[in-house]
Amino acid sequence: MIHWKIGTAALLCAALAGGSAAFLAATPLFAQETVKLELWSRQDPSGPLRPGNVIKAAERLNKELEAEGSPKRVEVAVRESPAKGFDDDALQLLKVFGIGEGPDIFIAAHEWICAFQEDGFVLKLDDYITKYPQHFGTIFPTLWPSAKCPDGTYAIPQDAEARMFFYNKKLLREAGYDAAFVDAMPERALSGDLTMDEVLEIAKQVVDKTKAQYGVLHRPNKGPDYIMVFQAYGSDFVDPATGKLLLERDKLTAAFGWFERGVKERVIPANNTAMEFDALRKEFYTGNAAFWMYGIWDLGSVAFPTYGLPQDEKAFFADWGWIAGPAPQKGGSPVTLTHPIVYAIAADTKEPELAVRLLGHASAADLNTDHAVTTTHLGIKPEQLEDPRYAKAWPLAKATELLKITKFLPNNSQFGDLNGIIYAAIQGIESGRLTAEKAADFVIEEASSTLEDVTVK
Amino acid sequence: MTSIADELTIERRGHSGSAARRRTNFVIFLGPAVVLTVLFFVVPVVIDIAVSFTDLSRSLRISEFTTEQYEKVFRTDRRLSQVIGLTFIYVFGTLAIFNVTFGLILAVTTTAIRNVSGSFFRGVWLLPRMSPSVLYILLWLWAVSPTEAGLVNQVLMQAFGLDAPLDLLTSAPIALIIISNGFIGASMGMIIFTSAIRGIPEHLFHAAAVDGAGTFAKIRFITLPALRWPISFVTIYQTLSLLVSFEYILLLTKGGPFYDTTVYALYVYRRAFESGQYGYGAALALFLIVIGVVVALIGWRFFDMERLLQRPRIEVH
Amino acid sequence: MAKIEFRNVVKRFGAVEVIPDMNLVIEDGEFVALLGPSGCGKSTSLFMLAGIYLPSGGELLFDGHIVNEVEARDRNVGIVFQSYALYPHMSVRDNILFPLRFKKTPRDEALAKVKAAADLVRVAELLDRRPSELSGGQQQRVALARALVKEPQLLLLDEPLSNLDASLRLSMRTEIKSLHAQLGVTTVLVTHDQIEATTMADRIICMRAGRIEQVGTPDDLYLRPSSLFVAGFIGSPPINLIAGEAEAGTVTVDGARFLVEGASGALTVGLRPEHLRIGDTGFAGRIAQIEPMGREILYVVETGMGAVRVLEQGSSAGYSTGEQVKIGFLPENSLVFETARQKLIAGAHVRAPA
Amino acid sequence: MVTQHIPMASTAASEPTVDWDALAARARAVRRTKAVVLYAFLIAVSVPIILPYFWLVTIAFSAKTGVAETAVLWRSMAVFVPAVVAFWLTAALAQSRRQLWIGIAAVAAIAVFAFVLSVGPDLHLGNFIFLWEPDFASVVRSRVGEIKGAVQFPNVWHAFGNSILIAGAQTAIVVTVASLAAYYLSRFQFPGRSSMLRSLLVLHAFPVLTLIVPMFLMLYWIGLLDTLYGVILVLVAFELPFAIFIMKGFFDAVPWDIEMSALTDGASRRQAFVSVVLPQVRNGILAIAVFTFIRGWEEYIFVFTFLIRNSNWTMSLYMYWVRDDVMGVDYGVVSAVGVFYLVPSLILYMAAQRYLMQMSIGGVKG
Repeated sequence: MIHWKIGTAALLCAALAGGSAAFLAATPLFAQETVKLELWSRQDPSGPLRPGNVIKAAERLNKELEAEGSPKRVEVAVRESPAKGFDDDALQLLKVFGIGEGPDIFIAAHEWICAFQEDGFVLKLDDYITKYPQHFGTIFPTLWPSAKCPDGTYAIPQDAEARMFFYNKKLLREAGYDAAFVDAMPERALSGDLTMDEVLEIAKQVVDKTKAQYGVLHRPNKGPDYIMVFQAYGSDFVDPATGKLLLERDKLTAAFGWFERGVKERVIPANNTAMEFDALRKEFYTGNAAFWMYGIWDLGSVAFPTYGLPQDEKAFFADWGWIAGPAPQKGGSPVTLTHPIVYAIAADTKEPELAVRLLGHASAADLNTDHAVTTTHLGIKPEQLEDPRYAKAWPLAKATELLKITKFLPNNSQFGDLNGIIYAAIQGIESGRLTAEKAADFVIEEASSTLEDVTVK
Repeated sequence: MTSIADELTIERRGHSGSAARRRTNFVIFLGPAVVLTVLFFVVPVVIDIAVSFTDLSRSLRISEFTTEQYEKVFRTDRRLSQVIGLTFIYVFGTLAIFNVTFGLILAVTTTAIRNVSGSFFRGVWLLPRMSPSVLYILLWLWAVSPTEAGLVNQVLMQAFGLDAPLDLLTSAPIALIIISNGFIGASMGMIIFTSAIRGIPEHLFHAAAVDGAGTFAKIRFITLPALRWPISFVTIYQTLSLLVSFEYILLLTKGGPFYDTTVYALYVYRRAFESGQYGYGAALALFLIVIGVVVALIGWRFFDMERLLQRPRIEVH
Repeated sequence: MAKIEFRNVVKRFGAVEVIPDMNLVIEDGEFVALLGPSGCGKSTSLFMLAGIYLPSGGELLFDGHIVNEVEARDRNVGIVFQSYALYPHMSVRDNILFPLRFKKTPRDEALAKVKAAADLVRVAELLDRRPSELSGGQQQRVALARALVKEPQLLLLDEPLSNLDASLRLSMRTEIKSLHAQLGVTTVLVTHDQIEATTMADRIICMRAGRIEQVGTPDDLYLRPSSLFVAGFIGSPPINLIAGEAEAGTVTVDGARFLVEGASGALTVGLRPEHLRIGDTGFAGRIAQIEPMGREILYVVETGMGAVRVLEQGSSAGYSTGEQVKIGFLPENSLVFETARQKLIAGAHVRAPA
Repeated sequence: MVTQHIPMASTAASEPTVDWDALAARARAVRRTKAVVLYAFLIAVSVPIILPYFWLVTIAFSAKTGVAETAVLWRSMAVFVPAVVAFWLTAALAQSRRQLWIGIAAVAAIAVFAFVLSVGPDLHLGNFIFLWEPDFASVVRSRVGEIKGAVQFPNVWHAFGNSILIAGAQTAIVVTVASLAAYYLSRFQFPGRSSMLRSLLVLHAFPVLTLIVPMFLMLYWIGLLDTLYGVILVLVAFELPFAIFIMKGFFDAVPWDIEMSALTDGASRRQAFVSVVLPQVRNGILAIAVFTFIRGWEEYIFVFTFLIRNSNWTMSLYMYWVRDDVMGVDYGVVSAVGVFYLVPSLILYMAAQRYLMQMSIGGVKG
């Protein structure tokens, strides 16, 4: 509270100082100047309030500016890009920046931020972040690494989530596992007692002993979830010493081996990557699959509204549940992945200060909670946990537990490309075109020939 | 005596007038086409050549001029041989099965039945060409969906008693891209062959019938010889189309599973757009342009396209 | 060779009835001509004989067997089309050889037959050419050779001479006729040219709007046309037709009068130009126009009943334009038709008033 | 005159007697088999094409959120297929025009009745909500719906208008420019005529889709990036070679006499082109207009790459977006958008179908 007051006082002083300076400079006091800030946003129904909150923030900032007596007013113009995914969007935006047509502010997936940083398109934020503690001071410290490149912070985390293995308790019970075992799985996963192969084993039991057709399903396109498996098997993809991409053949082979075994045991369908996203969900939520490797927001956006899963916490956990990515072997560490989306500011924006303040308001706890509860994403500030709406959205609170062990995708400018290669390799394994060893070879070969500075071990 | 000189000047004046008209006609008639084509077609190729000697990155920055891209094409890219092989299968498979053969079959069969029914079936086969690509491929995706809800699986499982749903996208991706492109490609051949068959004088068929030719003999001795030229045209034209286009494959399989349906043109696209290696993409594209131009010129010579040019029978401009 | 018979044959194209009811017998070895204006159904009849069109009703018989549905290739007919329909991508030899291909004739024998057929129509030296390199007359001969090489039992000619120039037409007429005499094959000629029909055919079938108007020898059609249509169609220059009302043995036509025997009521009198003579007797008129035609001269005479054509022998005109003349004729050369039914009244004659 | 030995006259007599009845029977059988085989073949190959489209329409009018009802498809097929067969039989058996209309009316009435009875209750227009509710995603997906205006779908009519604009402008330009160029190539002698035609074919060998980056740069340099004009001009250049080829074929087929008589009547060649030759190639113009329009209407990759803001969205992007799966696919709405997207193409195509069939690559016969 005191903190807050000091901040306000400082602001007021600054405003007064600014105001008198303007007056002294003989500029007409009330001549308003509209600062137009362009916001680049991917047309994305999974997070419509990412740009939406910035627009709302403009109102707040303008009130604040008015209070300060500043003649400036901010107007946000959204440029929505039709790109299909965050990777396509980033590539498109890089081109647009390349021809000097970039926006002032943009929304990106965090792992791309260093690609912008490398070409000098994005503004370094460390100083601003310390300058505006009222906006950024309480953001979970765990989230900041996702916004960092080797030499500093270049973005502001906009949200977080958790990726996990959802599972169908009913099917597991039908397959002969007792209720206690089934209910204890999340605990065991978190403690490192449940292993990746045990998941395959359980899934196999389900496929063999019940009517369910599938054991483990995962997304059918390039994305972050399956990276969890690689992280479980120890691949972090970046050499912590140099920040360069790092590929370790053994660890890759081990992770690919898990997929290979899954397919061989007929637990992961060979055509997983050929299926429609919605078909996969349908299989899982209608009880035809044991596990579904995806993210927490799927509950709010699909499971509840479309497939009518019980929205009541107790009722939900009676038949459904989720576990963190298990450890590779007993006693190992479990994993979960979060994939924050970030706000960033263009290096060449004319009003960096205003842009920062705008994003500061957009990161306000109440606005972020709007985003969080409507799309089932995790919040970025502890304040949000106290919001009754947030508390009511129990999946969020529950999933926040996983943040303790969460990992990120590496913030390497080439990771997006590498991820594409890894996805191709998974497709190769599942469709029977590659073995685990070959897949590792493929990834290493492709990455070394098309990417730069790849360390191979 | 002076009249000869007069005539000469008149003639000369006439010539210079006609030369001016010739130039104006050239500009009026060909000008717009030439300008548009050069600007939006030839210039990009020139830019592409320039780009292929740079390391143009995903942010469109150039830091150096280099021949590294070509070294990559010829030395380090191990995917390429597989991709070229697949392209060959795809182009010739689609061409041989659908664009020419099936187009021909459709043209022959639909002209052999009553005209109303014939145009109905031709209409059906034009439908894929008339549908927007995004929609057409969406229908394909729904049709071959590997679950029981997929249309193909519904039919196979309910009508033919198949046990488990088929997954054609994984098990037969090449066949799938050939068929989905072929459904569209066949209609172009069908249209051109139909109009060519209709151009054959009816008396030739009558004469052949009286001379003892059966259905197949009529096709062999009357229809096919008359279609030689359209068949040549469709073959060469569609070879080029198939070689350089990939939109349907991109939308249907994205080149997957793995690299199984990544034809050369799509490979260029994947390289350039999935990983932002524009310099490398340009070098690969240039390679494709060279192949395409060579194929076009060979086709020109082989099918004697020069015959397309009749000498104009009016000489004035 | 074959005897051909149409029994109540009907042909419809969709809702259009082209031939309502056709009955005709063509004797074995005969040369008949189907004559009529374009669109009268003569080519349709020919194509039914060839097996290109199927009759919609009735029966078509070859030698007493119904062949309605027999395929063209099984009928053993030869046909020459108006456009000749030579196969453009084949040499003359291959064109003539084509029908033998399907008869499975051994190669040597087939080539010998081609040679013979080519000799027959005198195109032997053209065998290696393409149809596009031939003149119209040559193409016509090749088409004839192709039709004959298979030794057809029936030869069909669809306006075979219409694309030739006048002199060639004359010589081809003779040649085709002599070929027929030589081969004795039943031949059906379709033509709209009455001279072609009368000079070549043994019998002429005159058709109109899908119906047979008259069947007979050229003489029959010329001298005893059964209807106004036939009378008007046969003969060149065309017959003079004068309509009038007969009452008490007298036909009154605008101002002029004829005496009539054996008919009454509304009548049309037909007088062929070549049967009229300019002289001292007959009905009066004034010469309006003179058209020299070589051996004959055609006078168009303005009379009380309109313009009358008179054909006089001789190469120089004995009269001049504007001259007042009288036109006479022999009563037995006059034809009298019933206007209402357009039919000839047999035995009726008219006589010019003295 | 003709005195050669004629073999045919002599051998003809020795010909074996012909069994005419057997021949007729065989001909009948052959004819029937041929018709049956032809129709069976054409029906068999056409069903795989018709069925998915039929499915699309069925889903668009029947599916409830997220779940495609396949039963409706099969039930409506059970009505549709016999109806088509009945129409066919009516058309084949009708003796007169009156009978035909009565027959068709009867079949249609029965079909409609059966249709209403079997699937009527399942049909609804709810999936077409996107036409009047721009924020339909919020409505369809209740969770997001708590905050209105959250989903940023552009208005479908806006995308529709953009697509019409692109396709229409492109068609107008291509038809004009291609007609001019094709006429000149077909009818004028000029140095480089042959190489000009050859380069048309060579242009077709350029992989346009892989030249996107150079095109992107070029459009930027001339200031047409992120404008509809840029996309239109690129599409025009892309379509021109084909259109010129086709139009040249049509011009080749125009008789020279017509043009010669126009010249002798005092027209210049330009006037002759406009007033005499152009009307002769009307079918060609219609054919390339339809193909070009469809090409512009469906364009996806160029608009995706060159149009950066969604104020420039076209139907293809809209369609692609609606079927995006981040929030779960609603098959009903996707199908409805698909039907909406397909209708203009279909109307155009129905209107022009008979002209399309006259497309030939002229110049030479045989």
